[in-house]
Amino acid sequence: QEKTEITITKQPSILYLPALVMQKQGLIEKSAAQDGVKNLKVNWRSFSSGGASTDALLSDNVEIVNSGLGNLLLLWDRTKGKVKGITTNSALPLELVSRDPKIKTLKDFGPRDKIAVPTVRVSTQAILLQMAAEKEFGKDNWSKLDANTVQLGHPDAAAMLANASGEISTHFAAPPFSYKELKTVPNAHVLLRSNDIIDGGLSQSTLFTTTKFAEANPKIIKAVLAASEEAIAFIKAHPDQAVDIYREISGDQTSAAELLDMLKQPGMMDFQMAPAGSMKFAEHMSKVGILKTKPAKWTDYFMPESAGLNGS
Amino acid sequence: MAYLLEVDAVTLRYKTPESIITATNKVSFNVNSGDRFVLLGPSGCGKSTLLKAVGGYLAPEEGEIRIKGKAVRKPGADRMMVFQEFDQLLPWKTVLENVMFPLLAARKMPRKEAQERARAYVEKVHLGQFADSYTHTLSGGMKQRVAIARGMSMEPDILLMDEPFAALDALTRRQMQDELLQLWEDTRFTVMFVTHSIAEAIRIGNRILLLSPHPGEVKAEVSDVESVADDAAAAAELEQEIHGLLFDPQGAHTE
Amino acid sequence: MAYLLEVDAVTLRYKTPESIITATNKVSFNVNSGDRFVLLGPSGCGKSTLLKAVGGYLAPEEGEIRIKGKAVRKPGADRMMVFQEFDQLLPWKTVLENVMFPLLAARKMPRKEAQERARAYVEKVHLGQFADSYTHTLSGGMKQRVAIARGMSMEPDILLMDEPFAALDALTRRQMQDELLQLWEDTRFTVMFVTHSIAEAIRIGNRILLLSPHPGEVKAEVSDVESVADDAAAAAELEQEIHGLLFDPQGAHTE
Amino acid sequence: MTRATITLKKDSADGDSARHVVVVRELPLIQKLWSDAFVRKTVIILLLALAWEIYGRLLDNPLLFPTLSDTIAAFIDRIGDGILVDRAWTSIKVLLIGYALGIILAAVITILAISTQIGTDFLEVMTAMFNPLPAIALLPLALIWFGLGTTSIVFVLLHSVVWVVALNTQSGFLAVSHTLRMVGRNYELTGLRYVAKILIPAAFPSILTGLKIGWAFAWRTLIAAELVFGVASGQGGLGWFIFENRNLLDIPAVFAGLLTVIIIGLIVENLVFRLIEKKTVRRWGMQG
Amino acid sequence: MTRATITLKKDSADGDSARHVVVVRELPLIQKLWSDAFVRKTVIILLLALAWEIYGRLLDNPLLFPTLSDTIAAFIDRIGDGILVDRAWTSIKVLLIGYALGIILAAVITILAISTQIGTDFLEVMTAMFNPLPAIALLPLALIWFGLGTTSIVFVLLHSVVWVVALNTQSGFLAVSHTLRMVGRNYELTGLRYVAKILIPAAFPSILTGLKIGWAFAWRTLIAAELVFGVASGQGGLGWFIFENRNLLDIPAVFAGLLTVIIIGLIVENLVFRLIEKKTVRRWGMQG
Ligand SMILES: Nc1ncnc2c1ncn2[C@@H]1O[C@H](COP(=O)(O)OP(=O)(O)OP(=O)(O)O)[C@@H](O)[C@H]1O
Ligand SMILES: Nc1ncnc2c1ncn2[C@@H]1O[C@H](COP(=O)(O)OP(=O)(O)OP(=O)(O)O)[C@@H](O)[C@H]1O
Ligand SMILES: [Mg+2]
Ligand SMILES: [Mg+2]
Repeated sequence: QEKTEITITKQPSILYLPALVMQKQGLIEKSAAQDGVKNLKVNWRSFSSGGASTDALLSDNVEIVNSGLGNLLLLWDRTKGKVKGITTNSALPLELVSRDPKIKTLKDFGPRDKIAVPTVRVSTQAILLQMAAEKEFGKDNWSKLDANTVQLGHPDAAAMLANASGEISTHFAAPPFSYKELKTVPNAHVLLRSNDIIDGGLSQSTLFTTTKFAEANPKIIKAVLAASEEAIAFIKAHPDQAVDIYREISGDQTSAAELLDMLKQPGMMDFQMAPAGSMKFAEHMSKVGILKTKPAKWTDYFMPESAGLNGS
Repeated sequence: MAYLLEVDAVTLRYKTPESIITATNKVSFNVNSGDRFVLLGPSGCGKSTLLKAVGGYLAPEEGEIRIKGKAVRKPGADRMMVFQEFDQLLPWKTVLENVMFPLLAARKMPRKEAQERARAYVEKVHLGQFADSYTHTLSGGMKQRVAIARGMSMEPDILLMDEPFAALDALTRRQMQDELLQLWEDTRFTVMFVTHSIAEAIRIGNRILLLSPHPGEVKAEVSDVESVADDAAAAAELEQEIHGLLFDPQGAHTE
Repeated sequence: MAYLLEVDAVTLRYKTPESIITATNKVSFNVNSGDRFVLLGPSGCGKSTLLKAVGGYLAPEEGEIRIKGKAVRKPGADRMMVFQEFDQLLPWKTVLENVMFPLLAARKMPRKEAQERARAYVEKVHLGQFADSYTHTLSGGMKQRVAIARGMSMEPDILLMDEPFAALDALTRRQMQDELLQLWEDTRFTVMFVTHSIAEAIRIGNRILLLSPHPGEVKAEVSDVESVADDAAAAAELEQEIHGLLFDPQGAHTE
Repeated sequence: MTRATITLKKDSADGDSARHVVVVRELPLIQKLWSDAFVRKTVIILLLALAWEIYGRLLDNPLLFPTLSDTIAAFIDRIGDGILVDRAWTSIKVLLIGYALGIILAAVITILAISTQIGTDFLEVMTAMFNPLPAIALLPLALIWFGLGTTSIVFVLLHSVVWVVALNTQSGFLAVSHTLRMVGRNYELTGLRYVAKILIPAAFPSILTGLKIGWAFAWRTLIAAELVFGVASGQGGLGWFIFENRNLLDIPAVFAGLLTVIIIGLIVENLVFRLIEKKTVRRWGMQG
Repeated sequence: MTRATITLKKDSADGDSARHVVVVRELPLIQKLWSDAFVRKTVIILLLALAWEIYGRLLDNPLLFPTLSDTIAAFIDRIGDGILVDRAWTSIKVLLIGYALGIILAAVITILAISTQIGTDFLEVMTAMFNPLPAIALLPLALIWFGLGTTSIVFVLLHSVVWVVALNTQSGFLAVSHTLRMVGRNYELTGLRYVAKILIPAAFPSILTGLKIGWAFAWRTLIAAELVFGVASGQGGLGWFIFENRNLLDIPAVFAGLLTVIIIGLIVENLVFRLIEKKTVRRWGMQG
């Protein structure tokens, strides 16, 4: 007996655009109905952070979480495999933006140059920075830039960057903040993009749930997969309509033209279901001790239903 | 054993972090129903404490206090108390409401009846004009009169009054004494009364208990006081005698 | 004009949200340096209010109060006040500290000297035994005695006392009166004194101001009171006379 | 001579007629206005507003701290499209529930505390333990017990209201004078009647302070809690509104949200609490 | 017969010797233990601990709500490697600074409020406006003025302490009896001396309550603020410790952090505040 009502978390950001399309167009409901689950009701619930979504999942208040890849890995590790991914649906680039003209590469950071990341040590941005440092300074120096990081939410970091006299000159930003910073802050330039660190980019928006739920509700899992595919196809085919959906649901007042322009930037249309760069990411996480068990392959932490994706 | 109130070798003590203070030491006396019993003694000798113990606010360290043969354990509306302090009125109630309050709370009479009765007693203490004033706008003497009206309006079995008239001028005091005696004539309740004025004790009481200074012990008891009531000369003589007993060193037997 | 204190057609009013209460109406009198000036009048006639106005706590609605020719604007340590209320002691200080407090705060004498003087006055009011007690452990009369000691120990130019002896028994009262008179002999300060007892007024005062009931107006003034001090019969006669003036309807001129 | 002189005074015999002549001293207009609390407060608020505007302009960093005029523009805009009113209303509803429940719970705890020794100890232990705990500590329990709905937020609000109100109420109760307590017990008031008829009115100034602080902290907590519990489509409160607009870098809208909180605070303080104060403690002479 | 009867009583003439015989009624041991607040509180705490353990086991959801034993294991572990002590110490240092500054500022504001009309209005307007504002509202200003770091946290702490303490102090001041005020003014105490020698001791119960609540809210705010302002890695306080471990889903460590807060709360309440209370308001008979 499959559930007839589920709740999925979402976060208000362009990274999660496919979910917004699924919500707007009722794609999960549609796919489930085709599969014989009639009258499936899908609630979408916004959370301010991945941590809050995780708690909601653990307390059985939501069925599926749409959050970052790092969150999935951590939860998979801590629950000893009882939480697994269904699919990812975006791999947009994260960009290290600096407004300090003196800083052109990672080597140029002095001890006083601060880099804003959403959460020090554990956020995707912080880990990417470590991986980049490892590449740049050698295997044992992956934590070399940790001392430069400070924790600041994206909006605050963006505001600080705009403040020419502020102490933050560099921000590891996600879209749309990186886009806005590059457009408005004098001297803003990209030092590094996630695709430079992990070849082929790194998945952002990931849908995951408990294996218990997945086993009891295989049709819903399938429906989610099908809906993701359809949503991504829709975005690629009709970016203008997708942007309208984003503006409507998120309440973002940015003009459609500007948003479309943002989507035209390199890598910004990388909405894809196949997990990208997840194993490299997971390996680093286990190396620095965040993950206690090291996955052998990406399918360890994704559902069997997703094994057909061309992941990495 | 028809005593209404028996105070039996009662010792009352206060414990403070610094020390233990004995307020009264083995005080014994009995009050009959209908007595107007006056406690007389120097400042600090334990009169208020004794009254509070009878009121049930303070448990004796030794001895026992019994009312109608039953030990006093807690306060009750059968013993209405008029305190010495000015802050015994409820500041959130007007004069009239203050007087009505126990009538409604403890005697549980209908509101209308309580109001009528309260107004009558407020008039008796000459505060009709201030019936609707809040108590913080009253003078010291006016506050005490409200408390007196409140105590009397309950027409309780036992009325315990702690220097109720101390803040009143001679005339008002006289009038209040008359009201009290009139009420006693009407309802024959029992009253225990603390005062500093020997003349007042003679005027009001039929029995007077004299206490020695700190810690209070019974020094003497005067009974049949009403026999001098109509005889000014005898009253003056008795006043002298009591004064001597209370205050002259040779009259005191413990020093 | 050599008057120490001039009260010139002073009207005092309280404003409450409900109404305006006139406490005294156009009261005038003068006090000479060294006077022992007594205010006498029925409860609620505005004696405390008048004293507070002289103390500088209350501005007259009409008229003016002047000390040494200068209008009173605010309270000052030249006019020590002994209030009618029991809560005038500082509960966070012991008896001795309470008496020392104004000596240190307003007279600014060295601590040691203040302590000595305070102890002497605490002894004078018979509270030596309780010098280190906190005030909440005192009886009503004992609290008032601490306040009296505090007021007298300041040995101020003007001492304003509001029924200071009302809570005291006859003997203690007598002793306190003697202390006050003795202090006056020694330092010849000026004292303004509210009392309800006509006998006390005659004993203490050299001049007595009689006030009519609410709102207070000056009814009469008695001067040369000390002339009857040593003559019990004359004192009793004066007492009768004042009683008549105050309370007999025909003696009152406004009703 | 053993004769005192008695002088009768006649000079005020004009009696009643003169008694009621109240000389009202006319104050100059400015002073009269100034003596009105409402006017003074308005001036203070205007000065603060001016300071905001000037500082905002000088700072010239609209992403961090917008000017008042921008904020007001956003405010009017969002009031116009109904969103702000909607969000504020959503928050206020939850807030009132949590606040009311908090007060009730505080009352229960305080009554237990005042009537039994173990109750006192319980209150003391609980406030010492739980009051310093951030809401984050309660979230897991709230999620397990009440899920994601309003109930959870109410639960967290409870936590921020109850200890404050209980502590202030208890300290007020403890400070009630011995005499008043004795008066209450004299009339055989016990239990709830004693609390309701003696302790609460006598401790009212303290209770009122507790209520004011509880109100303020309920707001603070609500705004933080709304972020954690998230929202189902389009129904968030002011906290979510602020968060959302921050994410969109629409900072004037963020400050419009905060301005709404400020305005509600001013209204509640000056209408509700002030009125209560005027009708109670001021009237009873319990407040200088 | 116009003669009253006078009966002299001799029966208590044994005098002084008898006066000081104090009959101490021996209580049974259990009752004696129970009458000790410390014992009673310990029992309450143990019961709460037991409830936690049992509920934690029943719930069996260690990623949301660990058992007490897991928490204690984590606690001991983190105490052992020195991290928890370190983090707690960092927090306490910041907390004490913020708390102290908050109290000083509250004192200044309250003194202004009590001595001038405009000061009163100012305090009322400010508390009504700022007290309900969440710390998030101060963040931009803190960032601009103080940047990232301890100073900003102290600034936010100030905000959570100052209004609470000021409100309680002011309401305490307002409730000081007229007589005591008059006494103070009689001795020509004015300004600060008046406040220090009359108002503060007379309003001490209220002030103490304000200090208690302020302390608790300072903790709450500190923990929240450390999350927002973060830290340059590795130097955070307890809030950071909790946040970090939450991010790592090391929930027993999170609760170990919260347990530390609880323990500190209990210590401060029972040692510091209790002692102050005992030496002041209890001793002075200002608290029932
Ligand atoms: N709350 C208390 N704590 C400790 N000691 C107290 C307390 N109340 C009174 N005492 C002490 O008990 C003794 C008797 O006090 P009590 O009030 O009974 O005297 P009293 O006879 O009424 O005096 P007064 O005529 O002055 O009112 C005094 O020595 C006083 O110091
Ligand atoms: N704070 C106040 N607010 C309003 N009215 C007041 C206030 N204090 C006193 N009054 C009124 O002023 C009048 C005079 O009061 P006052 O205290 O001066 O009387 P008093 O002569 O001292 O009386 P008593 O002998 O009873 O102490 C009374 O009618 C009283 O109701
Ligand atoms: Mg007494
Ligand atoms: Mg008076």
